[in-house]
Amino acid sequence: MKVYKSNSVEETLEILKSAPKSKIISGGTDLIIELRNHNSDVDYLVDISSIEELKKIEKVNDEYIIGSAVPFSDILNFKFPDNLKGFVNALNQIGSPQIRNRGTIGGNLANASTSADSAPVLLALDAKVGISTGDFEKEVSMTDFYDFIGEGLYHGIITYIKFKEIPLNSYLSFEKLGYRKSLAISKLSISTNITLNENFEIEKIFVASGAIGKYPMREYEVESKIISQPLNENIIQLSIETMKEIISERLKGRSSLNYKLSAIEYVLRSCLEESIQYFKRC
Amino acid sequence: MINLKINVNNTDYEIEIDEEKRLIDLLRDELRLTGVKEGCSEGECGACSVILDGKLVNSCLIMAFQVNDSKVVTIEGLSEGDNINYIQKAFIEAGAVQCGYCTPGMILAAKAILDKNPNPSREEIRMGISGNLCRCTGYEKIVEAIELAGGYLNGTKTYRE
Amino acid sequence: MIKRGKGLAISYYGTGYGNGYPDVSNAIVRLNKDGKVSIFVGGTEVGQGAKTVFVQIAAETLNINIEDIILYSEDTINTPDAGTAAASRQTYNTGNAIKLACEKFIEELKAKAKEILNLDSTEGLIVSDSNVYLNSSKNDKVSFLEIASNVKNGFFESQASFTAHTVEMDVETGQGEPYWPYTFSACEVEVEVNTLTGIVNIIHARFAQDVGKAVNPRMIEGQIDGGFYMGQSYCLFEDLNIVDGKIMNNKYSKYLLPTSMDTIDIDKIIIEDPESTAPFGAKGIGEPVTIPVAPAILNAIYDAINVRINELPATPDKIISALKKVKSEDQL
Amino acid sequence: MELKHIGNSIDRIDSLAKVTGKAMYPQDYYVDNMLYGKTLRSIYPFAKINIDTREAQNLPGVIRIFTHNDVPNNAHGVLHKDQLVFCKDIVRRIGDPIAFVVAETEKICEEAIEKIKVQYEIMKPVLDPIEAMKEDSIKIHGDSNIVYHFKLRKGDALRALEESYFVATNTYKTHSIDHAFLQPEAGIGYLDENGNIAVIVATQYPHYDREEIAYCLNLPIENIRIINSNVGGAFGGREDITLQVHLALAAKTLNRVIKCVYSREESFLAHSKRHAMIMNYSTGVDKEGYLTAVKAEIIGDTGAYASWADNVLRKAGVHATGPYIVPNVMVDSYAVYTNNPYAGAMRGFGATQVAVAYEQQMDILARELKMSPVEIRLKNILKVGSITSTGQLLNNSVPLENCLRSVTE
Repeated sequence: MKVYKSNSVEETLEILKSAPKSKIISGGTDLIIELRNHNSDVDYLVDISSIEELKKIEKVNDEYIIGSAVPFSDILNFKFPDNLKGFVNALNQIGSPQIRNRGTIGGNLANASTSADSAPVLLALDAKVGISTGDFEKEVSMTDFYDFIGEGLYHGIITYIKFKEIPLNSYLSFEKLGYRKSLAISKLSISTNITLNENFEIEKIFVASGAIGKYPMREYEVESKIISQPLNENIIQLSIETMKEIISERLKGRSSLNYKLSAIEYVLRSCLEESIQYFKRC
Repeated sequence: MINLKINVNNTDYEIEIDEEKRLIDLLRDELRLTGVKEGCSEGECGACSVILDGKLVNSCLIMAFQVNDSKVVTIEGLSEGDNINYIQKAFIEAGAVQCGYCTPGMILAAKAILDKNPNPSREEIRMGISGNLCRCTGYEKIVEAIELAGGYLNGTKTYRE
Repeated sequence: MIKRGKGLAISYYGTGYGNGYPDVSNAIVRLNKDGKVSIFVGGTEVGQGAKTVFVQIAAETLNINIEDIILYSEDTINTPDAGTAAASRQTYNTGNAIKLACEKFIEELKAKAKEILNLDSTEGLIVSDSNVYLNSSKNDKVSFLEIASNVKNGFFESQASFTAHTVEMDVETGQGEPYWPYTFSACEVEVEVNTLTGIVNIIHARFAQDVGKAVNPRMIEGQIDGGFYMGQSYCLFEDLNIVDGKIMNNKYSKYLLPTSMDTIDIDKIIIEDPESTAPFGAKGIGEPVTIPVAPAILNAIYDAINVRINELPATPDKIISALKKVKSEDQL
Repeated sequence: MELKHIGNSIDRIDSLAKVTGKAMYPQDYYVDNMLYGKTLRSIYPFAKINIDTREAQNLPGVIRIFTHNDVPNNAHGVLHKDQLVFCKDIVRRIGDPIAFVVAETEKICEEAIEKIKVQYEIMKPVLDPIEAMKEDSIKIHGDSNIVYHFKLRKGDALRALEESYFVATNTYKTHSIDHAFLQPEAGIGYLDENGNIAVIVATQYPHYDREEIAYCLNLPIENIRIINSNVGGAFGGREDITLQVHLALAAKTLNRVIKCVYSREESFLAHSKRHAMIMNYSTGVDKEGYLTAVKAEIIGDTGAYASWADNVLRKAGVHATGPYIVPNVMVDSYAVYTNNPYAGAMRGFGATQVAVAYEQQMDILARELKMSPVEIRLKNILKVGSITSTGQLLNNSVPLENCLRSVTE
C-alpha cells in the first residue's frame, strides 16, 4: 500500500484519478476499521487532514462554511446561535470525545451511512455540499447528495459543507436514539427545522430522519401535512402518525420495525416539543 | 517503508515505518511505549488513547504516516521515574485503578479534561471519559480521582502526605 | 412515557469450589537478608486487589509495616499453589494460608530470638515492628535483621496450607455442607423506564455487602461499584446474539458495555460481621457484589411498567415488545 | 483486638506501576527476533474436518505449523478433559482451535492461515439444550449430552406446593455473556535459562496452567514455568486454557521466543462464556407470607465443552432457593452440551443466574399477598441458626437482615 499526505485539493484529485484503488483518509475513524476488516480494497491512501483549505470553518455573511476536513470538536468550538442547538446536539453525540477529535464532517457524509449523526441536521438545514472531482466542481444540495454519490464518492472529494443561518423565528432540533449515552450508533434520529409566522403557524418546515432507510432523508410527507398548521399537540400527533405510516412502509418485514414504530413517537415528539419550548421563550 | 518525524513525550524521533502501520503500532512496536494499550482496535475502548497535538485521540484509528511532524504524549510522558504527576497521584489515592488496563487511557482522558477546565463537574468528567471503557470499576472511583486531581490543580485540595 | 419504579433483591453466595473438592491454598513466609519479609503465594491479582489484601493480612499478623513486606505471586518457579483466583476464595482461603504461615513464622522467630537472647523460654516474647521483644524488658530485643544475619544455611521460612471446610453432598438428596463461608448482599435500585424507547435509566442505587471484616474498605467500594456495573450490564446491555452457534456481536462496537455516561454513583454500605473461620473475619466478596443487581433492576422495571421481563437481557427493544404484548393481551 | 493494617484503605500495592504504564501485560513483552503465533479456528459449529497444511508450510517465513499430530496428550479441561489442544477429526463449536502457525511476522501467520486447507464435512449442530437432553439427540461427546445433574431434595415439595396458599410458576431465561475483560489474551513462550518451558500469560490460576501444559506435552511439571504478568481483568474468563499449551509446544519444539496476541474478535471466540440458563420455577407461600416450597428445574447450556459446568450448575442448584428458609425443596439442575460457544466460570458461577429467578418470584408472591417486597423477605431470610436448603446450619456470620434493612431504611 502507498500512502501520501496531500497538501492541496488539486494534488489529491490528480492522485485519485491516476490510482483507481486509492482512497481518501482524514479522521480515519471509519476507514481504518474498514481496512482492518479487509472490507476495502485499497492500494493508495491519500491523507487530506493537513490541507489548509479543507480545515477552515467560517461564517461569511449569513452562511456557515465548514471545510470537509474539520473535526467535529473544532466545529463544536465555534459559536452557534441558540436556534441551531440541534446542530450542536447532533455533533456532540457523535461517537466519543476521541472520535469527535478526529472524525470529520466530510467523512461522516462521504461514507453514506444511514446512521451518520450529522446528516439529518444538515438535511433539515438544507445544507449544500461542495464536491470536486478532476473534471468538475459542483455544489450539491444535501437532499440530492446521496443520489449524487450513489454507493460512494469515486475520484472526487467533498470540499466543504455550507448552510445558512436561520432567522430568530426558526428553530433546529435534533434527537437521536442510541442504546448507550456515548459510543452509540444511532438506532433512529430526527431533525426538524421549523419557522413560525406571527400567528404561530408553521411557515416553513424541514423534517429529516436517520436510520430508517438506506440513507438519511427528508420526510416530505410529514412536512406537507403540517405546513401552515399551528404548532400544537394535534400537529405533533399528526406528525407522529404520518411518520409511523412511513416507517411501516419503509421497514416492512424488518425485525426492527416494531421497535422503531414505538421509538419514533418519542424521538419526533422530543424534537417538536423542544421547538415549542424555544418559541415559547421567544 | 516511509520516513517520518515525530515528537513523542518531548523527544524527537525519525522513524522508518511500514505504510500500513497505525499510530499505536508506531508507539508500541517501534518505540516500545507499551503503556499504550490495545483493547478493541476499533476506537471503542479508548485504552490506546494518547494526546496528539493537544487532543485526545484513539491511536488505533490513526495511520502512522498521518502523524508526520506531530507531537504525541503517552502515559510514559506524564511521569519521570517514580515522580508521578497529580492525575496519577489522584488515581492511586482515589482507588481508581483495578486491573489497570484502561488506566493509561483514562489518565490521558483526564488530562484532556483538566487541561481545558481545572474545575470540571462530575457530569463533565463523565462526558470526558465516555470514550474510555472500564470493565472493573463502574467508573465511579475514576470520576472521583479526576475530581480530586482537579482539586490538586486548582488548589482546593492538597497532596496527601 | 417516563415511568419510575423501585426494585429490591437480596442474595447469598457460598465461597469456594465447594462440595468437598479440595480447596487448598499454600503460602510461604521468608525472612530476607535485609530484615524484610517475603511472602510467596501463587494467588493471582486479576484487578480485584488480591496482592494488597495479602500484604495487609501478612502485615497485620506479623505486626510489621506494609513497606517491610515483599510479595511474590507471579511465577510458579517460586510460589506455592494457592488455587484459582475465582469463587471469591482468595481473601478467605489464601488469606487464611498467609495468616497461618505468618503465625508459624512468628513462632520460629521467637525460637530463634530465645536462642540469640539466651532465654530459657519463648514465653513473654512479642513480635512488633520487625523486632522480637521480651515483654517485661524492652532492652531484651532482637531485630529481624539480626535474626536474618544469624541464619547460616538455607532459608529462614515458614510454610502453611489452608483447606476450606466443605463436605460432599448426598448424591440423591443434595443434603450436606457444600460451601463455607456464605456471604450476603442486598441491592435496591430506582429506575426510569421510557415506555416508548424501552430505555431504562438507573437513577438511584443502594448496595449493602456483608464482608465479614473489611480488609480495605476503599477496595471493597471499588468491588461493589464494579459488581454493580457488571450486573447492570448483564441485565440491560450485553448481548452476544448467538445465531446458529455463531457470536454475532463479537466486537466492542456491537457487544455493548455501559460507558461512564450510562452509570451512576452508588450508595455503598459495608456490613461488618466477622466470620470466625476467616482471616481477621474477612470474607471474599468479588462475586457476591454482582448477584442481586440484575433481579433488583428487573423488579424495578416491573414496578415501573407492570411488565415482567422473564428473559435477559432487558434491552430496549425487548422491553418495547414485552409492553406491546401486555397491551394486546389486555385488549383481548 | 486492635488492628493496625486490616481495615485501612491503603493504596493498592500494584497501582504505581499501573498509573505509570509500567505494568506489563503479556502483549507488552517484546524480544528481538521473536516469532509470532496465530491460531486457525473452526468456522462451523459441528463438522468433520480434514486438514492439509502443505501449501501453507511452504510459504516463506513460516517456521512451523502445529496440529494435533504434535501433541502427546491432546486433551485438557478443568473438570473433564473434553477439550483438544488441536481438533483432530471433528470440531464442536465455532472457534475450536485446529492449528497454530508460527512465522516470522504476524502478517505471514495470517497469510499462512489463509493457505491451510480445511475440508469441513458439515453436520447438523445441536443448538437447543432442551433438544440436546433428549434420548434421541445427536451426541456431542460420549453417549449423553447431560454432563451433570444435581439433585436437591428436602421435605415433600410437590405436596407442599399443592397445599400452598399461592404458587407462582414461571420460566426465566438468562443469556450467555462474555467477560469482555479489557485486555485480550496474549502470551509469550520460551525456554528459560534452565531449559524449562516458560510461558508468560495472564491467567487466574498459574499452577493449573502449569499442570495442563505438563499433561498435554507429557512432561514433568517441574519443567514448566508460568509467569503470570499483570492481568487485565478476568471475571472467570481466564480459568480455562486458551493459548498456553500452543505457546509451550512451540517454544519447546523450536527453542525460540514465540509471541501470540489475540484480537478482540478472537478473544470472544477463545474463552468461555457465562452459562445461559432456562429456569422453571414454582414457589409456594402460605397466607402469612412464609415460603412453603420451591421446585426448580435449571438447565444450563454449557456449549461444546464442560469447563466448570458441574460446579456452576451445582452452585446454581444449591443457591436456587435464595437466601431463604424453605422447608420443602426439589431442585434439579443440569449442565448440557450443545454446539454453542462453551460456557464456564463467570462472576457468580451459577448463583448469579438463579437470583434472576428466585428474586422475581419473591416479588410476584409479595404482590399476590399485598405485602411489601421488604416484608416478605424479612419473614423468610436466613439468620444465625437457620438451616439452608441443603441442611447446612448457619452458625457464624449471617448479617443478611442488616444488609436488607440498610438498603431499604
